[in-house]
Amino acid sequence: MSGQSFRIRDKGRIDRSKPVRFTFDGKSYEGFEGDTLASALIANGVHLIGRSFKYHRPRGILAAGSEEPNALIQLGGGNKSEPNLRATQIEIFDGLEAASQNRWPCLKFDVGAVNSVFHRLFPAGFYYKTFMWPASLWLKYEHVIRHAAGLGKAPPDRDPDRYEKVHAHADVLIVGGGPAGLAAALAAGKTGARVILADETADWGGSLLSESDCEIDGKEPARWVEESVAELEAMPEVTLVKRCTITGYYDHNYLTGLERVSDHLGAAPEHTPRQRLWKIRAKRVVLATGALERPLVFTDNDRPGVMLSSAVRTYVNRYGVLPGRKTVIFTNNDDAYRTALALEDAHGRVAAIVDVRTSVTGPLADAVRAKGITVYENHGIVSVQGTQKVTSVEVMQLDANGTGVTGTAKSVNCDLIAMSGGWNPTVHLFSQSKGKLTWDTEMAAFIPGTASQALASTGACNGTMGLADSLKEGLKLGAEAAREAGHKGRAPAAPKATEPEQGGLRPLWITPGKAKLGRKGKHFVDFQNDVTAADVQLAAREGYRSVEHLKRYTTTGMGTDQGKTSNVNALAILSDVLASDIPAVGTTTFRPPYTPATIGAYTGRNVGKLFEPVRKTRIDEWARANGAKFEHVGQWMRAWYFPKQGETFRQAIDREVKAVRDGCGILDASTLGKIDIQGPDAAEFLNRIYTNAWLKLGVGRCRYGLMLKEDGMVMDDGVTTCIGENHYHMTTTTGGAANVLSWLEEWHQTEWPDLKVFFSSVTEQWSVVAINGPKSRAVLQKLCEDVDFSAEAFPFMAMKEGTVAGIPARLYRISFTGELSFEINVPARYGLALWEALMEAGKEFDITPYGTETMHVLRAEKGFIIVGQETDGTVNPLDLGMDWIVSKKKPDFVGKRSLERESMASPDRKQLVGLLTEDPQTVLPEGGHVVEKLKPEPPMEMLGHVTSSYYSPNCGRSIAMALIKGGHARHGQTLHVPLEDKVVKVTVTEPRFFDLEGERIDG
Amino acid sequence: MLHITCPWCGPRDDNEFHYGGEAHILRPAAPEKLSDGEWAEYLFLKQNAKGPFLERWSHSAGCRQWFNVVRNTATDEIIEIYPMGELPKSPEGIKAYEGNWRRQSAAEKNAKAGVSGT
Amino acid sequence: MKGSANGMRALRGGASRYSIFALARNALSYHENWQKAWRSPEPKPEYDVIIVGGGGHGLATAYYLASVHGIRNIAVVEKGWVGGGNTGRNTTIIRSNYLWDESAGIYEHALKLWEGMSQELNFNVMFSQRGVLTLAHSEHELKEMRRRVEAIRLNGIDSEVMSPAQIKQLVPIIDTNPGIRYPVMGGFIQRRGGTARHDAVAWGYARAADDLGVDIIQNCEVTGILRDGGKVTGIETNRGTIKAKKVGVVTAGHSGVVASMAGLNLPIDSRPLQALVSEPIKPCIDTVVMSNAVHMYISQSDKGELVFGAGVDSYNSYSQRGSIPTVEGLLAAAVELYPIVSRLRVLRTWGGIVDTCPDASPIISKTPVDGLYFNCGWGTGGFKATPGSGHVFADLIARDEPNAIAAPFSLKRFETGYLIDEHGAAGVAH
Amino acid sequence: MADLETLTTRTALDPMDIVIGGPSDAGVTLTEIPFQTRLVLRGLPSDKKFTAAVKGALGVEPPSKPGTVTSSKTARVLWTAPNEWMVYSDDTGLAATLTKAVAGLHAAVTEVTEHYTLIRLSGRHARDVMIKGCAIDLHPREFGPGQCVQSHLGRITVLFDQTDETPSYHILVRASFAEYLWMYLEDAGLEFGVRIEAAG
Ligand SMILES: Cc1cc2nc3c(=O)[nH]c(=O)nc-3n(C[C@H](O)[C@H](O)[C@H](O)COP(=O)(O)OP(=O)(O)OC[C@H]3O[C@@H](n4cnc5c(N)ncnc54)[C@H](O)[C@@H]3O)c2cc1C
Ligand SMILES: NC(=O)c1ccc[n+]([C@@H]2O[C@H](COP(=O)([O-])OP(=O)(O)OC[C@H]3O[C@@H](n4cnc5c(N)ncnc54)[C@H](O)[C@@H]3O)[C@@H](O)[C@H]2O)c1
Ligand SMILES: Cc1cc2nc3c(=O)[nH]c(=O)nc-3n(C[C@H](O)[C@H](O)[C@H](O)COP(=O)(O)O)c2cc1C
Ligand SMILES: [Zn+2]
Repeated sequence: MSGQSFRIRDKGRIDRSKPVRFTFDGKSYEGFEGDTLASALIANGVHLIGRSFKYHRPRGILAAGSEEPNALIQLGGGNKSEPNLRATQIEIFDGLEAASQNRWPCLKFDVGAVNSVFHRLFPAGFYYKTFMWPASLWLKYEHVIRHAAGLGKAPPDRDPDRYEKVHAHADVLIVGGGPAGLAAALAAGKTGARVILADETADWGGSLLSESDCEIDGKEPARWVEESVAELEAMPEVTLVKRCTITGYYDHNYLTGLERVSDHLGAAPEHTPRQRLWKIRAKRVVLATGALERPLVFTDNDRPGVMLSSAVRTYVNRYGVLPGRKTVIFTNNDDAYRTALALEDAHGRVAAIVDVRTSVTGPLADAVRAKGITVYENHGIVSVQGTQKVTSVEVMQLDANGTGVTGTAKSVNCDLIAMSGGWNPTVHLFSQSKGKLTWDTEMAAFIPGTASQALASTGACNGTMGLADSLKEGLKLGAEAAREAGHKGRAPAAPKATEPEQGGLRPLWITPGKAKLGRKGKHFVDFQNDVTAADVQLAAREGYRSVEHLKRYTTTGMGTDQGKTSNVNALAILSDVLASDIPAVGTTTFRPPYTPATIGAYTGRNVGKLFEPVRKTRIDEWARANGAKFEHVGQWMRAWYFPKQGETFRQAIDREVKAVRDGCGILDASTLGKIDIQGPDAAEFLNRIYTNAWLKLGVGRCRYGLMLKEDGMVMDDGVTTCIGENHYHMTTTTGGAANVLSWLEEWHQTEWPDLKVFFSSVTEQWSVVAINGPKSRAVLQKLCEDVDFSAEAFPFMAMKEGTVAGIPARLYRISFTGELSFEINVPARYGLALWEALMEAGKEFDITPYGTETMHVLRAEKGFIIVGQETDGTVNPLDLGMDWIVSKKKPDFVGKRSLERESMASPDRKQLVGLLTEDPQTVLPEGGHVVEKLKPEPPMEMLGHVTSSYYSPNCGRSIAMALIKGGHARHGQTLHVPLEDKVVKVTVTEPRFFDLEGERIDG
Repeated sequence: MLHITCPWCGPRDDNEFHYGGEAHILRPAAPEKLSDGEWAEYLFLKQNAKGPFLERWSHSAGCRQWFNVVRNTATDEIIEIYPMGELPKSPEGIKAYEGNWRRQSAAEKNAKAGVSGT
Repeated sequence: MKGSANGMRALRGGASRYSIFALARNALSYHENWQKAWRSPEPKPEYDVIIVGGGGHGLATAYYLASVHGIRNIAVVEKGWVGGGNTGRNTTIIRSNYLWDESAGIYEHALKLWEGMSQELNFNVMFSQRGVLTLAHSEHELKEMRRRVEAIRLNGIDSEVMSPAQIKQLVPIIDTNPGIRYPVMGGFIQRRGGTARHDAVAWGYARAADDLGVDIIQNCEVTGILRDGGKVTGIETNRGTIKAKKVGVVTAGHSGVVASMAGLNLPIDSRPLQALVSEPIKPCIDTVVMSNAVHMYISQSDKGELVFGAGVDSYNSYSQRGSIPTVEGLLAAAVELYPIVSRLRVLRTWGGIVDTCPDASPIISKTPVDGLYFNCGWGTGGFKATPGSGHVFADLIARDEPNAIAAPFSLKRFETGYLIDEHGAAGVAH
Repeated sequence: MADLETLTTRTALDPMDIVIGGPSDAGVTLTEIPFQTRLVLRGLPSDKKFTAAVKGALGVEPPSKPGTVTSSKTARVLWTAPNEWMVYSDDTGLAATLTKAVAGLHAAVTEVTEHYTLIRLSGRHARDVMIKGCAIDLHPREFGPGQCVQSHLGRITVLFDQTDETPSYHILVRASFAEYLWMYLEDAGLEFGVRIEAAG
C-alpha cells in the first residue's frame, strides 16, 4: 500500500487487487480501482487541490459528489485535455494525469494569492465602482482582469473523441438510483412498464453506499442494493443507465441525460463514444435525486481540511480512506454524529463535536458520548488555523440568540473539520420542470410543492429523510407512476429498514466569529466564487435586495457548481438582512444543465461531414471530374465555372459567356425547385398565387410567374408549364424550393381548402440540362428524332415530350439567357448520360459547359432579375420595373392589396436600373453604393446599391444593375459609386444591355 | 421540447412542426374596400396573447397538414388541438376566441362579409 | 459630465461618487458605509411621467427625462427586479454596423453614448470595445457583406473587411480550413463594437436616475392603463392606482400584454430567444464573432465563460425557456467553427422573451392614446440600443414629437408600408 | 442512337463508390434499393370511387389509418397524409396504369421514382442505429412491420417503414440527401459493425 497512508484497512468498495497509478501536478500516486481522484488523493494525504477564483485561496475537497465547488481539475493533456472537472467525480484509471488550475507558478506558491492580501479592496461588485477614470485606461484594466479570468484551459485543438445521441421513450423515467429510486424502479418495473433508471454515479445505491449503520431486511444496505439491481436487470423492459446525469427537465416531460460512457476507461475503445446524450420522453417521471448537505458558514470555513460531514462518511465507508486523523465535527443536526461514529469505527480520532444546538440528546448523541467524545453544545467554531491544511480550531460558546460568542476560546487541534448545516433536497430538476417549491421549516429547506408536469418526487429530494420512509414512498410512487402510464400493478410490500434515529436541527445561517462579520477572517458562502457572508450583507445594504440581484452582484451561485452548496445559505443570510421570510426571498431560477454538460455531447455526430447535408446533382460527378469550381447555393453545391488550365476566373467566365452567345453552352440546372401540380382548380390556384394571369395557359405552354408575399414584396419566380389537362409543372428558384412548396400548401389548406388541387415536390425526379445558344438546336437535333425543332413547331415558351439520346425527356423551350435555349428534363438516373451525350454531340459545335457565374452574366446582359440578388424581401415588382407581370384585371392575388398602398408606388422608392461605368473596363463591386452628391468624406447620402455587376464580353464592357432611389426617373443621370480607394462615375440606364430587341431568342 | 399531437400522426416533438402563428386570421374577401390601416390590421397586427392562445401549426416533417392548437403561452401547456376550419371547443379556447380583438376589426368584418366557414 | 479624480464629489443629485478612492476609504470602514445604489420608495399618488418597465431602456428613458429634459417627478415601475427582463439575460453584443440608414442612425447614436456611459453614470458598465466580427461563408454572403460594409462606411461608421488569414490571426481558435461545410471566406469587423456588463447597465441607470429623484418602484406590476377619453391618466398596479400625465411603456417581451390594457394591438410576436454560457476558462477568444450561415455567435466574458447565442425559437411563448434543438444546433455550429469548444461544458442555458416585429426593427412611437408612448420591438438586438433608445424616447415623451432619429420607427409605418426591413438585409440581428 | 437499356444509369449513391462487403456478423447491413417504382398517390379516401379504382389497379386499397402500410402482390402502399400515399412497386408501368385508373376523379399520380432513393437498414442493431437520430418510439410495443412514419433522421426528413422483425427498415430519402443519410447511417453503425449489401 505504498504511499496510501490514509487508506483504511478494512473498509471501502474499492478493489484492492487492482492498483492504479496516476499523477497530480506531475507527481505520481497510487490508488485503487473504484477510487475517485478525490478519494485517491486523500488516501495519499493530498489535501491542497486548487485555488479559488478571485482570491486564489488554497482549497481542498469539500464534498464527495457533483456538488463539489473547490476541487477542480484539469484532466489529461493535449487535445483530450478537459478543464474544471470535479476531482470528486473522476474515476481513476491507469495513466490518468490531473493538474490543479488557476494558479501560477504552482499550487503551493500562487502569485495570484496577492489578491487575498488586498482582499479588502475587492468586496462584492468592486469593479462597478472603479476603473472608470480615465476612460481610456479601462481597456488596460480590463486586459488585466481578463487575463485573470477563467479556471481551467481549453484544449489546443480538435476533440479526437466521439459523441453519440440517443432518443429514448419511457413509461417511467426514474432519476437517481439511491434507495428511493431503486424502490421506485422495482415497483414500476414489476408492472411490465418500460422503465429507465439513471444515476449520475458509477454505482447503484446512492447514499446507502456511504452508510455502515443501517440495515434493510436485516441485510447490509449494499447487499440490498446488489439484489435489487439484479432483480431489475432481469426485467426486460427496465433500462439501467449508470454514469448518466439527468441534466435538463424540459417541457412536456422531455428530459436530457449525459452518460459518461467511457471517461472512466481513460480511452474509449474504437467506435465507442466518450459520452452519450440521452433525449428522453417519459410518460411519467419519478425524481429520486436525494439531498445535498449544506456547509456551515463560519470563519475561514474554506480551508483545505474543511469537509462536508456526509462526504467524510462517504470517504470512510465507501472509499476506505481517512480524510483526517483527528477530526472536529461541526454541526447543527444529528446526522454528523453518524460521521463521528463512522470515523471512530475506522480508527480515526474525533477530537470534539461542536454543535450549535443548545442541548443535544437522543441515541446518536448518547452513542457518541459513550465513546468519550466531547460534545460542545451551543458552541461554534470561531477560527481555523492552517492555510494549506487545517491544524486547529478555536471554539466558543454562542450567545443567547446565536449572533455572537461569549466566554473564552478553546483551541482544539485537528486536521479535519467535518461540518453539517442540514440538508437541501435536490429539487433542481423539479424546479426546472416548473414545479413550485415550498419552504419546510422543520428541515429549513425548500422541498417540492405543486408539480406542473407528470412527475413525482420521492426520498430525500422530496424531504423524506428516513430510509424506511424513502423505500416505502419510492415503491408507492413507482407503482403509481406505472399505473398512470397505463400499466397494472401494486406497490410491493416495503422492506424493513433500520437506521439511527435523528432529532431536529437548528438553522444558524452564520456562525459568529470573534470579530464583527467581515473584519477578521472570511465566512465563505460560495466557495468557488469567493463570496462571503459579508459580501451578501453588503449587497443587501447597497440595495441589491432581490435574490436575483444578490446573485448577479456578488456572483453567488454562478460558478461551475451553480451554488449547490451555497444558494440556500446565501438567501437565508439575505433574508436575515431584509428581515424577511426565506420563502418570500425565494430562490434564483434553476436552469439546465444540472451539472455542466459537454458541448461535444450536444453536438453528437453532427460534426465534420455530418454537420449538415451537402446536396449534389447527378451531374455533379462530371463537373468534379472536369475541374469545375463550385459554390454553395443554399444546401446545394453548384458548378460555379469550369476553368481551363491556366485560366483566371475572369478569363474562364469571359470564354464561357461568349461561347454561349456565339455557339452553344450547357448548364446543369437540376437544382431548380420543381413542383408537380394537379387538379381541376390548379389554374385557379396559380392565378391567386402568381401576380399574372393563369387561367388560359394551353397544354404544352409555359409562362413566367412572379410570387409575392402578402406584403407585396417579391418572394420567388419561375416558369410554370401546363403539361396536361389540369396538370402543371412549376419551377422555383434553387433556394426557394422548399419554401414555395410550403407556401402553396399553406394557402391551400388554410385559406382555399375548397380548391381541388394537389402539390408534390419532384425536384430530384428530374435531371435538368439547359442548352443555350444559336447552335443549341443543331446539337439537339442530332440526338432527338421525334421532335420538330423548327421555330414554328416548337416556339418559345413551349414544352414537348420526346426522346433525347434515347432517353425519354421533356423539353422546355425557355430561356434565362435570351438565346435560343432548351431545358431538357430526363429521369434523374439518366442525367449524366444525357449530359455526356450532349457533350459528345456538341463537340463539333464547340459546346461549352458553364456554371452559375456565366449564367448570372448572361441573364444580366438581358436584364433578367435573380430573386435574392435583385431582391431582398423589400423589393416589389414595380420597383423592378416589372409592372407588366402584375395583373390589373384580376380582382385579387396574394400581395395585391399591399401593392396598392401609396408607398409602394412612391417615386422615391429604390428602383432597378442599369449602370454603365464611365470607363468600360471598370467593373463595379456588387454591394457598392450609389451617391448623387459626392462628399470628400463619409457620411454621405446613399441612393442605393449595386445588385449585380459583371464584365460582359458580349457588350465589350462592364455592366451593372442597381436599386436606387427614384431610379426609374434617373435614366441618363451621372452618379457616383464611392469606393474605399476610388470613386467610379456611372450613368444610369435601362437595366438591359444586350439584344435589346430580343432578336436572338429563335437562334 | 413541446409534445404536439398531430391530429393524424399522433404525438411528436415540436421540431417536426412548422409554426404558423395566430389562428383564425381571416383574409379579407374584398381587400380593396379596406383602408390602409384596416389592411395593416390584417397583415401585421398580432394578438400575441399571454395565456391561452389560438395558433396554427403544420406537421412539416410528417404529413404536412395544418391544424389549430390552443396553447397556454405562459406555461406552454397544450390545451386543445382541432382541425383547420373549425372552432375551439375547450372553455379556454372558446374564451380566447371570443376575446380576440379581431372579432371587432374591420378586416375581420370584411372577411366575413365574403366568406364563411373558416 | 466628466469623472472626477478625487472621488469625493457627489453625483449630480447628491449621492456619493464611486471611485478607487471611495473604495479605499470604504475599505477602512469594512465597507459598512456604502449608500444604497438606489432607494426603494413607495409609489407617490401621481407622477408627471411613469415609465413602465425597469429594463435598461426604461431606466435610461427615465434617466434622460430627468437629466436632459429636467423632468424630476418620474417613476419607473417594474413588475419584478430592475434588469430582470432581457436586459439581464442578453449576450451583450454592441455594434452599430446596420445596413439601413434609419437603423444606423439609432444604433450609432447609442454607440456614441456607450462610449461615455461609465463616466456619465459614474458606474463602470465595463463597456469593452473588443470588436464585433461578422463572418461570411459563401460567395453569396461575401456579396451581402460587401453591401453592408459599403453602406456602413458611407454612413460614417467604422467597418473593416477581413480576409480569412486576418480572421485567423485575430481569432486563432477559429477553423479556417476551406474544406469545411461553411468555410470562413471573409468577414468584417466593427472595432468600436463589443460588449458591456449587462446587469451593470440597469444598475448604473437606476442609480443615476434615482440620484436625480426618479422613483424606482420594484415588485410593482402594471395591470391596467387608465384613460379618460383618448388620453392617458395613469396606471393600475398590484400596489394600487398611480396617476400620471404621461406613460411610456418599455416592457419588451410583454409589450403586447401591456398594449392590450390600453386597447391597442401591436405588430409584435413574443418569442423565446435562448443563450448559454460555458464554464469559465482561461481567455481564448477576445472578439465577438457572429455567423449568419451557421446561426451562432460567441464571445468570452471578463469572467471567462464563453457566451453563445443563436436565432430565435419558432413559436410564441412567455415561458422564458425554449426548445432543446435550438441549443443542439447552436452548439454543433460552435464546434464546427471552433473545434476546441467540444470538450468544454455548458454551464447554464436560459431563455428570454423577445418582442419581434415583422420588419425586425423597433417601435418608438406615439399611440392613438394621448400621452401614451411605446418603445418596443427590439427583438433579439436591443441591448446595444439601450442608451440611444432611452435618449430618443425621453425626447419623444418630453416633446410629444419624435426627433429625426426616432421618426422612422413610428407605428405608422405598418400602415404606410415604409418598413425598415432588417431581415433580408441583416440576417443575424444581435 | 443509344438504347435505353444500354445507357449508363446512376443511382443517387453511385458517386460514393460504395464498396460491397463487411463482416458477416455485422450488427447492421445497409443496402441501396435505387430504382423501384415509386409513386405519390393523391386522392380522397372518403371517395369510394377513388378507393375502388386504386384497389383495381394495385390490388389493395390505400390505407386509411395514419402510419400504416397495405400491400398486395403488385404494390405496397404507405400512408403519408390524409390524402396522400407512397406506392412502391416493381412494375415500371404502374404510373400509367394507376393514372388511368383514377382518371376523372379528384386524384393525382406523380412519379417520384428518381426523386427518392431507398436505403434498407437491417440487422439486430438496426433499431439502435435508428434511435440515434430518430425521435420516434420504435419499441416493438409501439412500432413494427406494417407501420410507416415520416420524421427526422439525423438532420433530414425521411419516410420509413419496418418490413420485418429483424428489424429491417426501408428508409425513403430524397436523392440529394441520400449521400448524407448513407454516411450518417454507416457512421452510426460503426460500433455494431456494418456490412454493405448489394440490392438483390
Ligand atoms: C438571449 C438573449 C440574447 C440577446 N442578445 C442580445 C445581444 O447580444 N445584443 C443586443 O443588442 N441585444 C440582445 N438581446 C436583446 C436585448 O436583450 C433586448 O432587446 C433589450 O435588453 C431590451 O431591453 P428593455 O429594457 O426594452 O427590456 P427588458 O430588459 O426586458 O425590460 C422590460 C421590463 O419590463 C418589465 N415589465 C413587463 N411587464 C410589466 C408590467 N406589466 N408592469 C411592470 N413592468 C413590466 C419586465 O419585468 C422587464 O424588467 C438579447 C435578448 C435575449 C433574450
Ligand atoms: N441524514 C439525512 O438527513 C439524509 C440526507 C440525505 C439522504 N439521507 C438518506 O438518503 C436516503 C434517501 O435516499 P434517496 O434515494 O432519496 O437519495 P440518495 O442520495 O440515496 O440517492 C440519490 C441518487 O440520485 C443521484 N442523482 C442526483 N441527481 C441526479 C441527476 N440529476 N441525474 C442522475 N442521478 C442523480 C445521485 O447520484 C444519488 O445516487 C434515506 O436513507 C435517507 O435517510 C439522509
Ligand atoms: C453575459 C452573461 C454571462 C453569464 N455568465 C454566467 C455565469 O458565469 N454563471 C452563471 O451561472 N450564469 C451566467 N449567466 C446566466 C445567468 O445566470 C442567468 O441564467 C441569465 O441571466 C438568465 O436569467 P435566469 O436564468 O435567472 O432566468 C450569464 C448570463 C449572461 C447574459
Ligand atoms: Zn402529421
